[in-house]
Amino acid sequence: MANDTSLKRDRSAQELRAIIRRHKRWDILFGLLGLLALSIGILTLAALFVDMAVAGIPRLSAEFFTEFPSRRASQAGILSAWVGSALVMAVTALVAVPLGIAGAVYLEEYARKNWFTDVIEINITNLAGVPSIIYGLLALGLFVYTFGLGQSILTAGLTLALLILPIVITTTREALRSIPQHVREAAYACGASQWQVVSHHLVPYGTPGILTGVIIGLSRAIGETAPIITIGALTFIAFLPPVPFQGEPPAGMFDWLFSPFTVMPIQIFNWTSRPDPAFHQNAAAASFVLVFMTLGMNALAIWLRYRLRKNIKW
Amino acid sequence: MPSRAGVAGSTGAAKLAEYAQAKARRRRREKMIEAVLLLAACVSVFTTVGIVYILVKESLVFFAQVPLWTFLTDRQWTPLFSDAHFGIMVLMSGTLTSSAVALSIAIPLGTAIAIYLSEFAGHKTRETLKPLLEMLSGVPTIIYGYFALLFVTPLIQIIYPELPGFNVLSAGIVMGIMIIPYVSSLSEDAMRAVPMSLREGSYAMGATRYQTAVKVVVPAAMSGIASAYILGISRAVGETMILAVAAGMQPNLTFNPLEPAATITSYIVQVALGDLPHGSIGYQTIFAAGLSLMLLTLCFNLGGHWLRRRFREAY
Amino acid sequence: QVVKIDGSSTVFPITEGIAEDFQKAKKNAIKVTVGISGTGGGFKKFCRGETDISNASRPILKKEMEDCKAAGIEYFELPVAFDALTVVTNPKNSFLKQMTVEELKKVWEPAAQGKVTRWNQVNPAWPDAPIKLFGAGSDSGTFDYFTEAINGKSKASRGDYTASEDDNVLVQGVSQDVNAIGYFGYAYYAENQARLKAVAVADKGGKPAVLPSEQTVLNGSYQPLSRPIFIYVAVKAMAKPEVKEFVEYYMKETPRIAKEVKYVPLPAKAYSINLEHLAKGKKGTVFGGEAEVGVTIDALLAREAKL
Amino acid sequence: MPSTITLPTKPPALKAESKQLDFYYGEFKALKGISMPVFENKVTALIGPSGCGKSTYLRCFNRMHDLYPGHRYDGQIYLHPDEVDVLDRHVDPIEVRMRISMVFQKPNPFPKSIYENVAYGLRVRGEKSRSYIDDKVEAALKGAALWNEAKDRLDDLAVAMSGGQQQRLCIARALATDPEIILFDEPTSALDPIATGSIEELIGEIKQKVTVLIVTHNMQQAARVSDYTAYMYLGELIEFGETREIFMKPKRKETEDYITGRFG
Amino acid sequence: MPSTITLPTKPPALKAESKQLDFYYGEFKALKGISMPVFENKVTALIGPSGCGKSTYLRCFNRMHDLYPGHRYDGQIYLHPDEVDVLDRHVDPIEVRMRISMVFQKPNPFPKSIYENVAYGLRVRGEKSRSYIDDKVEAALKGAALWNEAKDRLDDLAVAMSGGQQQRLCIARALATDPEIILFDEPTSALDPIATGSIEELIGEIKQKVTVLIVTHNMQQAARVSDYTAYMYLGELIEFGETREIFMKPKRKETEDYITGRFG
Ligand SMILES: Nc1ncnc2c1ncn2[C@@H]1O[C@H](COP(=O)(O)OP(=O)(O)OP(=O)(O)O)[C@@H](O)[C@H]1O
Ligand SMILES: Nc1ncnc2c1ncn2[C@@H]1O[C@H](COP(=O)(O)OP(=O)(O)OP(=O)(O)O)[C@@H](O)[C@H]1O
Ligand SMILES: [Mg+2]
Ligand SMILES: [Mg+2]
Ligand SMILES: O=P([O-])([O-])[O-]
Repeated sequence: MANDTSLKRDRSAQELRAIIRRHKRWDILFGLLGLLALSIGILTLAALFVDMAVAGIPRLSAEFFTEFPSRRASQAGILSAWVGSALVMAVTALVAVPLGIAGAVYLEEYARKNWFTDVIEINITNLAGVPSIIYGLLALGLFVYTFGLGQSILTAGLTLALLILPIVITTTREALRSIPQHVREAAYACGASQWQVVSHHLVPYGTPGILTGVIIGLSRAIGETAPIITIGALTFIAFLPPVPFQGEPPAGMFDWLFSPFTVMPIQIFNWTSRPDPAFHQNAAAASFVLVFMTLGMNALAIWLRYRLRKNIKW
Repeated sequence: MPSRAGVAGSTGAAKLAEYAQAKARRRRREKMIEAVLLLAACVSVFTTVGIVYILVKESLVFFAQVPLWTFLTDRQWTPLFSDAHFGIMVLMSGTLTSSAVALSIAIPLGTAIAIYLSEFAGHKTRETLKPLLEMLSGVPTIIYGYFALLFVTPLIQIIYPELPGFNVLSAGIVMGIMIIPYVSSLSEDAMRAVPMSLREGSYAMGATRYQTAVKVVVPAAMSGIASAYILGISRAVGETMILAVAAGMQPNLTFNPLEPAATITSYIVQVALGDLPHGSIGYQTIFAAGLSLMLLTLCFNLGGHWLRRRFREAY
Repeated sequence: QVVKIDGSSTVFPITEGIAEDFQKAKKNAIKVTVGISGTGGGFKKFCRGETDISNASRPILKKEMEDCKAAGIEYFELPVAFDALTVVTNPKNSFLKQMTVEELKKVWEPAAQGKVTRWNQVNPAWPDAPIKLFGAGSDSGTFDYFTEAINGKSKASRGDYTASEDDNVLVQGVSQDVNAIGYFGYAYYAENQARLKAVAVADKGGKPAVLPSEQTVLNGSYQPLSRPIFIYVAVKAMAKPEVKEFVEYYMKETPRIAKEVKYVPLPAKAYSINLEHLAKGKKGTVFGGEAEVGVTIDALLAREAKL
Repeated sequence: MPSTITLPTKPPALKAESKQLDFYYGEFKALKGISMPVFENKVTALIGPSGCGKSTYLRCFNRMHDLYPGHRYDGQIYLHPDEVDVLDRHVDPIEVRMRISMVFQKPNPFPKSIYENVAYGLRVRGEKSRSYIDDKVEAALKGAALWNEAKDRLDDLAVAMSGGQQQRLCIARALATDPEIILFDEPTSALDPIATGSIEELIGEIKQKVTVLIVTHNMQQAARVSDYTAYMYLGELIEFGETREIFMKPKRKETEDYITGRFG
Repeated sequence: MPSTITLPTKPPALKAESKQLDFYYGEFKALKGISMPVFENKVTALIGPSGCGKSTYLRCFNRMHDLYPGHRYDGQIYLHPDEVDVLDRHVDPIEVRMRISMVFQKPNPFPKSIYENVAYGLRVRGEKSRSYIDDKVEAALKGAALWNEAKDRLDDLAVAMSGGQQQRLCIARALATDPEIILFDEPTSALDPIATGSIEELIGEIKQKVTVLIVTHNMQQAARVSDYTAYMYLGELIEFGETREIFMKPKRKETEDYITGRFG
């Protein structure tokens, strides 16, 4: 073999360069492939956006946001839909965020490794993959009928909260995991209790990641159609939920939670299924608004993450 | 604060007295907090129990009338026709075909993007493109449905005119594009998590970027990438509105993506929106179908869990 | 003060129109909500006492009557308009101008599944081209009615066609394919006349082929594909002044609204009979829990009068 | 190294002592029966080759190992004068950590303001009075020779400081709660020589008030800062004694080999 | 330290040399005009306090800094006998890395089998012949004194090995491609003394075939394994010379202070 070895060595200078060149071609090829794949995604997004913009922007006006739905396409607006979406999102966030963070903290910081935490873990990954429509079936049976919450903002908010809970938990765990162990050790060494470590350090430092997860979850929830259809959101509703503090303080406060409502995707769905093509334009405009809302939320997430990360270095 | 100063300066024994008092309170509080947190973690379990309970309860009524064997082997799905057939295989075929199309788009593209972003692109490119791409998963799926029907199908028909207006192919492609960020973001995170020292090791041997990415980084991140794939599969299998709008809702026992088909999810949403009297056997089919879907995703997820165990990151 | 309405998607446009105008007329003092959960879904809620009014594109069925009875819910049945199921093809289709019910049956009957796949199998005069089928989703009122009217049995249909709850999707499908045939509510045809062509339908017994239109529905010649649509009002709810007011408004304004949303309103007499029933407390259905086809306006009025 | 050697007239008071301390990382026995005294207001250095168990031993004193499952102690560490056994299952580790502070190898300030970093130990103890905390923070920063540099930027983020400053901040954080013992785990190994010098000086000063236990892989450092030195090897305590004894005339051959650099 | 000192009859051949090498991490100048020879088939040790630039200098030899944006070289590193300037923009870093291997501080085997780890360099070179690779892997494992332990488990995952074995595997990986120089960056600092000993022994053996450049923070190690030693401080080369010269009679005061442990 000694011969062979020296042989290989001999050819090195020139041949090696040729080999390197050949391998580098793969680099370029693969770089292009990646760019291509990326551009397919981005172009689709752009096509979607332009498509909706072209169809929808002419319909966008102040009235579009302040009018209730109507059988006349040119007078129909999305007031009840966007208010409904906003309120449902508020409930979703208020439920999913604390629950998700608490669950993630438990799993990441408290739970001992045993079959039970294993079950919770598998369960969460599994829930992340459960089709949203099945959450709708659950909500119908549980919230609407068993708890008697009706087809209310509360029901929808709770349903979507359950839907995004796995997302919030997973991203929060990720965020907690990325906090270096030495931070925990430093805090414990100061005599902090476990809860103090969690509440003084881990949650605050994990906030950028947690926020991202929450917003990704919310932007998924805001576009969900199927479960809301199943619990029976209304399609025509020409009034807004009661304003809190209107009635007697304790009683009137939460009336809005039990109010009937509609949301953006339902409005879009309804408009697209109308025979009159003028409604399809409305649907495009509403879709545009909805996508813009999600984009806005994502942009907010990026900005917040950037802002908050600046203050957290290890 | 003389008393405090006194404590601060006093001996350990005196301090201990103060600590002991606080200790009991602290212990109780810590225990309570842990219990609350545990409860929160269990919400997910309750959710699953709730889902399973509801699905099984209604499905039991269904299976009292339709034998399980028929359900699994019948080759037709016409539960609402007078001549009712309950062959879940038909819907399964639609679900699997559409998922296969979607995944054959999402997995290669998503992986390529992940590798590109993690190993080839600069920091700036990554930080701008990744969130942009993630927006793909934020677009409401119903919008994708119409996009598939009104944009993608006509586009494919230019190349292949025989393609029917409703088909699994374009729905699957759009679904695949929607799923790309699920695959790419999580895979990229997994690749980012591979320590720099491994990459340095590879580069130090004279490897190119491509070689480092494919031979070292990807294998090292395999468990994370596998989870990304599993999530992608779950999303594909559970996607509803795109298929309801663009795939034609035609219960065909076929694995040909060029034909229209119905999937489990599109069937459920169809019935949920429809005219069926509740409590009828037709209505219960959606729970039986939902249960099948749940079991299908469970299989994938358990498979994924096992895979992750197998390929635990070992760096 | 909220009037809660849910149910059929077919009836929705009319009820929505009424609700909109009613709220405006009342200066929003009375609130009205309208949902879509299908005729069946609507009855489910209705029979649980969750809604005041249920939209229905078919008469209430036995099962639903039992449910309502069990919950002690009584109701008024008020026909509000006629819908004409329309058979459509692609405008470029040159050979399909009219079809008989028998021909339609040949295309749509369960036995045709996988066998009748080319136009010349239905009628040798037609070309040897593939048939592309588009129809209502199998859990819609439209599907039930069409199968009953054409195939003679409710829910009896071939299964190998493109089904959708969303009729625009069907419009899209038919308008893209020269060899397509489909059926859905008249409104979708009326709004898309540029992209679709209606097929004249000849009823059994050698009757002449008739195109759907307001006239042919009103004079009863477009058969068997015209069908009445209804609202059901809970008796208990009628005790509430706002519901009463709303239903009265409904009966008064329907002719106008129905036309606007491309349905065929009933003759004025029908609405006055409805009001009379309400006033006299004539409860229940005239259909006995069975789906029927070919009920003309006259026949319907006659039955209602007898209640 | 001190040039004049003064023998102590009487032995210093005992602050803590470990008795037959074994420690296990799961199956692996990392410490083997370590018995060793820690004298009050003295600096005790732990030296030995990498992996010999110095850090493991140090971290027993404040029960840091409790944070990880599968870690197991066997033996006692008594804290004097009240003779609490730190490792006793019934002793709350939090209580132990309130009495024994720690400074780590890599400076690890919290990503909070300088002020909040130092005040943290007090906050954890439920301290609310702002003026009291102010005083303590100032005293601690002075004690860590950081007051002059930090007093005008107490609200700045701690992570914006240089490595040496960060480490002194960590010392201030440890000092702020008047601990009885401070544990140092290679506190200068991530620092440049100048920062190292200032930390060493600091240790010399704080031992007036607290007892210090320091791990170092730098024998010169041990010689410079400590009063007592323990030499460990493969989980065992090979030799313990006054620093100048250990460095001048070690009793054991292994110690000598290590100190003269023949191995390690 | 060697007890008998033999003066070299003639100076050894030059394998590489750096000329006026500056290096910048963005704005920060980490190396300041380093000029230094590296002799063929000798072990050259780089010592100096933490942060003085040892690793930075070492990583210039295989252009490792190219992986990170904002890192900049200024100056030359010539490789003899062909006098290629490693840092030349037109020289492909991959080619450089094929000639100069590296072993890192923390063992970093790939998550592959033992065999594939060692074969990696050959595969990267486009080597296909199985028998040739087999031979090379065996030779490299033997060269890294790992053959006996590994020969029956070549298909096992490398990460299942102990730290010391992993590091020897990394050395085998570096040896397998017959590099001209191997760079070691504190190769034993993550290992226990026994593993350290075997690595040191190994370095003594492989220098028969390759030139070795090693960074260590352990002066005893430098003294034990190296033929030449460079003492760096704050990015500058303070002194370079034969190891025993540096340790016995350093020319510069700074070197002496560091070596005798007066600081660092
Ligand atoms: N978490 C752990 N799990 C298992 N073994 C461990 C763990 N931490 C340390 N060890 C092992 O315990 C032994 C003692 O480790 P320790 O960190 O105490 O050494 P050390 O003397 O502090 O060394 P160094 O100078 O490198 O810090 C070593 O063999 C190490 O490999
Ligand atoms: N990526 C980087 N960016 C900016 N500065 C760096 C970077 N890496 C190292 N430095 C700085 O460059 C200087 C030299 O670092 P280097 O790692 O070469 O030191 P070293 O002598 O190897 O130290 P050690 O013994 O701790 O490894 C140090 O001041 C360090 O802070
Ligand atoms: Mg240590
Ligand atoms: Mg270094
Ligand atoms: O919604 P429908 O009951 O009219 O089909």
